[in-house]
Amino acid sequence: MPLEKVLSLHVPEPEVRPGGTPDFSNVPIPKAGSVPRPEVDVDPREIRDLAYSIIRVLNREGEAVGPWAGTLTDEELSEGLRHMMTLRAFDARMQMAQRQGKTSFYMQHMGEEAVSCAFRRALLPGDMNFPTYRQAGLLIAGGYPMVEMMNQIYSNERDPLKGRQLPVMYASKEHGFFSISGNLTTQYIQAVGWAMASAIRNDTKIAVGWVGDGATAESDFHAALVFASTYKAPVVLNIVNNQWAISTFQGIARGGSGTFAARGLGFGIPALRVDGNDYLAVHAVAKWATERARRNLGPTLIEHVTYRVGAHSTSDDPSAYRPKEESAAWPLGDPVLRLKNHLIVRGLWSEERHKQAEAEILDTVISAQKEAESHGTLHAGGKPSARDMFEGVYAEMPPHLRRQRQQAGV
Amino acid sequence: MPLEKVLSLHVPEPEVRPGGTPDFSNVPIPKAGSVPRPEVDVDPREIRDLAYSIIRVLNREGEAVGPWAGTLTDEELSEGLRHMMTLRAFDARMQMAQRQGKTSFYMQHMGEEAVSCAFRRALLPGDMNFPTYRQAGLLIAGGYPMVEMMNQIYSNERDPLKGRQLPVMYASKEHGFFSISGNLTTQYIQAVGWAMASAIRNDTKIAVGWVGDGATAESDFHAALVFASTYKAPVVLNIVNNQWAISTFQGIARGGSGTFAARGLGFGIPALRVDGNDYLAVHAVAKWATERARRNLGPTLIEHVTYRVGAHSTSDDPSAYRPKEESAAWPLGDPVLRLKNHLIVRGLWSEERHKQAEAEILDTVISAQKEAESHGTLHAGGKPSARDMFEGVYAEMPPHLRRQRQQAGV
Amino acid sequence: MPRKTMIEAIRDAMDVSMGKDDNVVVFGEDVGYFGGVFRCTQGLQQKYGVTRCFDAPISELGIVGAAIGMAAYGLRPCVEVQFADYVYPAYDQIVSEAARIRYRSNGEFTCPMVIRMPTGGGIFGGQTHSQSPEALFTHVSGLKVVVPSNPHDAKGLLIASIEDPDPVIFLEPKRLYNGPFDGHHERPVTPWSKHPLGEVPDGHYSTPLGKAEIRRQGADVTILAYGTMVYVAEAAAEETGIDAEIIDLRTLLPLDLDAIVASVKKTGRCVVVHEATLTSGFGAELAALVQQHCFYELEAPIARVTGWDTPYPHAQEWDYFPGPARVGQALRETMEA
Amino acid sequence: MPRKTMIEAIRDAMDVSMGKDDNVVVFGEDVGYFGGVFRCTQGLQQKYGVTRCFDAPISELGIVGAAIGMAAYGLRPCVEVQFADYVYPAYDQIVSEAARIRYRSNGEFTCPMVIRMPTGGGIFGGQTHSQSPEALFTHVSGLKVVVPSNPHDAKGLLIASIEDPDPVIFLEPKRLYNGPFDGHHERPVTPWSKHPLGEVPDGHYSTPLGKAEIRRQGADVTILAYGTMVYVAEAAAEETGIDAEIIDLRTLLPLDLDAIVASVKKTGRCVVVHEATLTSGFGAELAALVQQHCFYELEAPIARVTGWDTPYPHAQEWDYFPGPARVGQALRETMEA
Ligand SMILES: Cc1ncc(C[n+]2csc(CCOP(=O)(O)OP(=O)(O)O)c2C)c(N)n1
Ligand SMILES: Cc1ncc(C[n+]2csc(CCOP(=O)(O)OP(=O)(O)O)c2C)c(N)n1
Ligand SMILES: [Mg+2]
Ligand SMILES: [Mg+2]
Repeated sequence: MPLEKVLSLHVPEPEVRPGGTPDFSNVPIPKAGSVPRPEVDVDPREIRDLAYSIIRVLNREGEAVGPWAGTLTDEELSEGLRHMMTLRAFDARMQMAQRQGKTSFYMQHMGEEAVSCAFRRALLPGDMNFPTYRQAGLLIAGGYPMVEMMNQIYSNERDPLKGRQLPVMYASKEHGFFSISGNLTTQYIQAVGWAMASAIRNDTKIAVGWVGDGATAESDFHAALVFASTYKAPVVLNIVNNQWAISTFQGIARGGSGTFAARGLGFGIPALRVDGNDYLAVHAVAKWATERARRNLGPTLIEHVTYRVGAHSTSDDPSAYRPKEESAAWPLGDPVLRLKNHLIVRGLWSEERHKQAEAEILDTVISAQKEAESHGTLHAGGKPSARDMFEGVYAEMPPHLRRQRQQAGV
Repeated sequence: MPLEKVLSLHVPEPEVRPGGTPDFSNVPIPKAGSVPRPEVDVDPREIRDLAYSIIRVLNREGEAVGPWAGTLTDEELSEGLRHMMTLRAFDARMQMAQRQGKTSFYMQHMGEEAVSCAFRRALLPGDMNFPTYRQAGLLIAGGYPMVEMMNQIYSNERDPLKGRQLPVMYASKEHGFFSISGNLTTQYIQAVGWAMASAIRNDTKIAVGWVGDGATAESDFHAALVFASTYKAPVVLNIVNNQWAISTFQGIARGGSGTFAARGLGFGIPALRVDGNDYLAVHAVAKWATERARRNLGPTLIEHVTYRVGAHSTSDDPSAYRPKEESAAWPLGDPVLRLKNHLIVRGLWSEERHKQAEAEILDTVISAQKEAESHGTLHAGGKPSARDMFEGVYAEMPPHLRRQRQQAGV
Repeated sequence: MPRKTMIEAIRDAMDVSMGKDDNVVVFGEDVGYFGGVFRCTQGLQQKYGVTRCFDAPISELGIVGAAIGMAAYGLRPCVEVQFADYVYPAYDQIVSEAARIRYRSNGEFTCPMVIRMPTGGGIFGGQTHSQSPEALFTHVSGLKVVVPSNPHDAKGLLIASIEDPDPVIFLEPKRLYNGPFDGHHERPVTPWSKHPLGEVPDGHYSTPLGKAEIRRQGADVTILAYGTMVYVAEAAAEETGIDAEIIDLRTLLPLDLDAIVASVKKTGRCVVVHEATLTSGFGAELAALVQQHCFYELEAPIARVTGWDTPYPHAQEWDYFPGPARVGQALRETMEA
Repeated sequence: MPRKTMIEAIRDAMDVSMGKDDNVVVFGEDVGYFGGVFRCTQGLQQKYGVTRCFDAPISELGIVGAAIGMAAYGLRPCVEVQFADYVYPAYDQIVSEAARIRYRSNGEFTCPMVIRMPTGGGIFGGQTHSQSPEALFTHVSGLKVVVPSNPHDAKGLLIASIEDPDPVIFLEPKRLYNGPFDGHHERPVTPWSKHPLGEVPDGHYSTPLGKAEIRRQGADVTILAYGTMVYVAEAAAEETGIDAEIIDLRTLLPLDLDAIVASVKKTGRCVVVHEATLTSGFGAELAALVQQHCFYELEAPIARVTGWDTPYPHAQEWDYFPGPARVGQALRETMEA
């Protein structure tokens, strides 16, 4: 044992930093259609390799191939494309609104639209998501009114959350969208608890947890996997690996394990990796996992492999920590383009229809924005009252808060 | 998808409860010597199966067999037996002392002596353990004075911890034994941090973390694995699976994963399972893992498969939640007996020598106890002062504490 | 009326609540088959089944986090943290989540849940079985904080907490589980079976949150106490012969300020007592409120008798615990001031 | 003398400390290559290498827990929690471990470390980028709690904290990073480059922990403040024309009680201000101490002006923030009382 050898600390570094040339050649991308589709009641031990592969349906030619293909109708597919285009247009407008000072903060989805939009299609009324700030596609694809979202973003007089919450921290019970927390990962174990409750009441509803690659390092992630594994909770636990935390690349959270999906193996939880920029693949995997949950077969962990094209938030500038060209080099392409091409290849869509759809969608978004802005923006027009600030801390306002409200003269 | 099917909650239950007949036939026990010994620089991905097996050296006949045998000299082996016998005698006397009201609380190691006693042999001066309350073998086998341990247990005037800590919460920098916390698992990530520090300073010392099966559910466990995996910290992370938390069997913490060792796989950390009642096997695995750490190859996770023969603590009565006969049915036997038989088979030991050793050891323990008790016990004789209570909160006593000490009139 | 220990009363409260409402579930470390290390949940699993009362992994974060999800679903979880000293791993879920879900979602989601924990010292439990962390919760808007001092209140307050629409931190003074301990550790404790407050009505009743109770009428000085310190205060009043009015706060958040102010305006003097450490303890808030609302009636500075600002020691337990002697001393000083 | 922003001064303190002592290491979320979301560690990785300043996984528990292990080894970690609002996952490691290791091991092991966190509101950060949790640390024996209010002190206090043998919670009022914000959000803030306290000596110097500083001499009333509220207090004094003595506490634990008592005995009146919520905020401890030590000199009740007892709202930020108008109002009432 060579004792004289001294130790040294290993600090993971991304392949490239600003100035360097992006290179994802080290990211192994299996051919579309190459990963088998097991039965949903498979023994988790038999599918460990799925945690190290990537399930893909759309190939380079834009065709849907392999055992995971064919879970969506033509109508559903073109609607899916509209959802993603809508989310992208929505993001663009709200980014701009923030730059114009109409609100304090915004977080967009550029490049990740397929993940939440496609997953939403596998859910049923009554199911509950425990999302992060980057799954607004669950609302868009679920038909939640865009105006409501904007009212929240603007903290205006119609804000369903009364101006109490940071922009994009939506909450809607009816739309199966749990109140977003600014504290990372807390929702993950809550999703498991909600699913346990559904099982305790012999209900049929399932829960869906969401977390980012960086946030898997938080403790709540462990609690979620422990409880899900022990009580076989009917929950789908999603990890959206968009390659970056804020300035921190995924290697810092992932460490020596090949993938984030692999985290599930130590708990006997089936773990699947999916091409997160492939609308069809995300939906197919979501269907598989939600069916497992509904059939009381227990939890599933899904790693969505995607890329955060934009800044982390409007407070962030990625050019400080990664090459501008990196997103262009990302090997899994753009989810909107890929679905668009698939529909064109299938003869269900065309460049003209696309332009037309883009225009229509922009109109809808803009008119929603106009309506929202007619109710005020963060610093102008109608706003929630100071009274609203004192309400809702408890079901009934206790004496000390009533005293304080009086003191505030509202 | 049969939607009418309703969900139900799965709550793991042990095979038997009081009244039932213990049955460990479902616990697969590989033959001694059957598990291969990889090189310490092996690619973790190639040894995943070691997380689902059990490394064993001593066979039924008491012979040391297989690739993991032969890491200890004859002298070391008989010394090891003495260590375990000493720990067992020490426990017996302190249990009795607690029943006699000489202290408030005690925790014994019955059945688990091999784990900490054998592991200690693989460590070098300067290495640091971050133990739980059930690794006193690290001190006994490390030559820490029993009298000091007893002074702490009695909270007497010579208590090295000045009466501030609950019995058995020892601390000794010189003996590489970090201050035990009453809060489970906090030490696990601290061990990783200590190891990172050693690596940062290009030192040669390594850290060793300890946790019980039940406590792996705590958040700190996750943090430890994340940091160890990311920074390739020179640390050995031990899980002592003695089958029980307090009244809770290991299935509640382990859930759907086959083993606790498997938790390491999701982090790319080599994970080994070892027969925790086999002194030779524990030492061999400890050597393997510590060498990996010293060669800067990173962390290792070890699950020690053993059984908690006694009560959780002097506040606990196991007959309320598990059959009395369960420990007798435990398939891995008694660590002291097994090493004793091995030495006898090897012609290095005999029943006579054993009786004689037992007597000698009992004498040493009793005389240490006499000396300790001459310095007081919890409710009688010399005790730490009330002044000691105010000291050491900070390096320098701040004004408010000085005021309070004066108020207390001490 | 039947007499019960505080443990039996607490168990009874959960039993009654589980019988009344299928949405009430109970879980925590060792609470299922075994019935809890203090036996507070004994028999509930047998009676209501393993899906209504079960053992949890050793993760306070997980226990509280899962309970929050269950509450959002519509259940009313009543979870146990084995000792208040072990609540910190769950602190983020309590402070950032449970306490704020109603507010941040404007009522779309709520968090009706109870977190029970044994609190306080006096059992030679050392620094990890003796803490009184109530002030770490009274600073958190959105929580309610309850500390019963006897079996009757324990049952009524726990039922009220389980039925409350918001998250409640329910601290059970473990030294009171079997009898009204007054700090005289050298004497045997009279069991609850011999104490009037050990009388616990059968069936459902609830004791309102936010209402204090006067345990001893008095004219000279007001003692603000809760939990074990109520009996220490009684002993100190007896032994000093000072005619103290002793208020058992019962709920710290929301606080029954009216009862406090009325009493101090009457007596003109105030002593605040608790086991927790002094600095930023709940006594600080009480003193700040009393001086604000009773400034012109106060004839002496408000005194605080508390645990010292050190971790809770093992051997020096009785030097640390604010017993009758220290409280009596403060009463005398306050009367002479 | 060179003028620096508070960010530059904090960076300078770490730079000087790392240059002076190889045992000082800096890590946290986004603090390595990027230099921190507020840029406080910018350039340190380039200067001292990736093993002295590096990015950590998003685990506050892991960051603090690992730092405790490093401190036990002999390093002096100075870690960053990205926002004070995110410290709760690390709360157990701070309260149960860092704060007690010296005590429980009788000095066998110690925990010299600093946990830096941006604190306070005023940036429309909503409930998870605006909190002021200082009182959750002042209740914990074994910790020190520091809140600088200007670049000069920030550097001196951070160097003193890094050199301190015990764990220090170092709260950086983020609204002061670029200038002395006085609560007048409608006006531009004067940058530190135009403020005398923006003068930061080069190289090594340290500002002692536990010592308050009088920011404004006055005869009528004492204002106890720290962090951003120091400038709000100054504005309120200006605008009301009340001759207030403003004490910048700088260190909350241990507290400079002598300075406080001396001032209140002189003025006979006291107003306590902080951004944190009222109930069990640090103002409660200050009020409790002042009434105890200055009872016979006090001519009016001690007033507390603080954030309201609600989560920190987004849109209503300026209704929530205790600005000059509210502080001025309290000053007038205290003078008239
Ligand atoms: C407990 C906690 N710590 C830190 C933060 C600050 N923070 C907000 S988002 C973020 C990065 C999260 O990255 P990831 O999980 O990959 O999600 P993504 O933004 O990429 O979708 C950080 C560090 C926080 N919000 N909560
Ligand atoms: C944070 C925390 N939660 C709960 C406890 C109470 N407790 C002490 S030991 C124990 C069981 C631990 O079981 P295990 O980890 O298997 O260790 P073993 O006692 O079997 O060696 C529990 C629940 C604690 N000490 N700390
Ligand atoms: Mg990410
Ligand atoms: Mg165990």
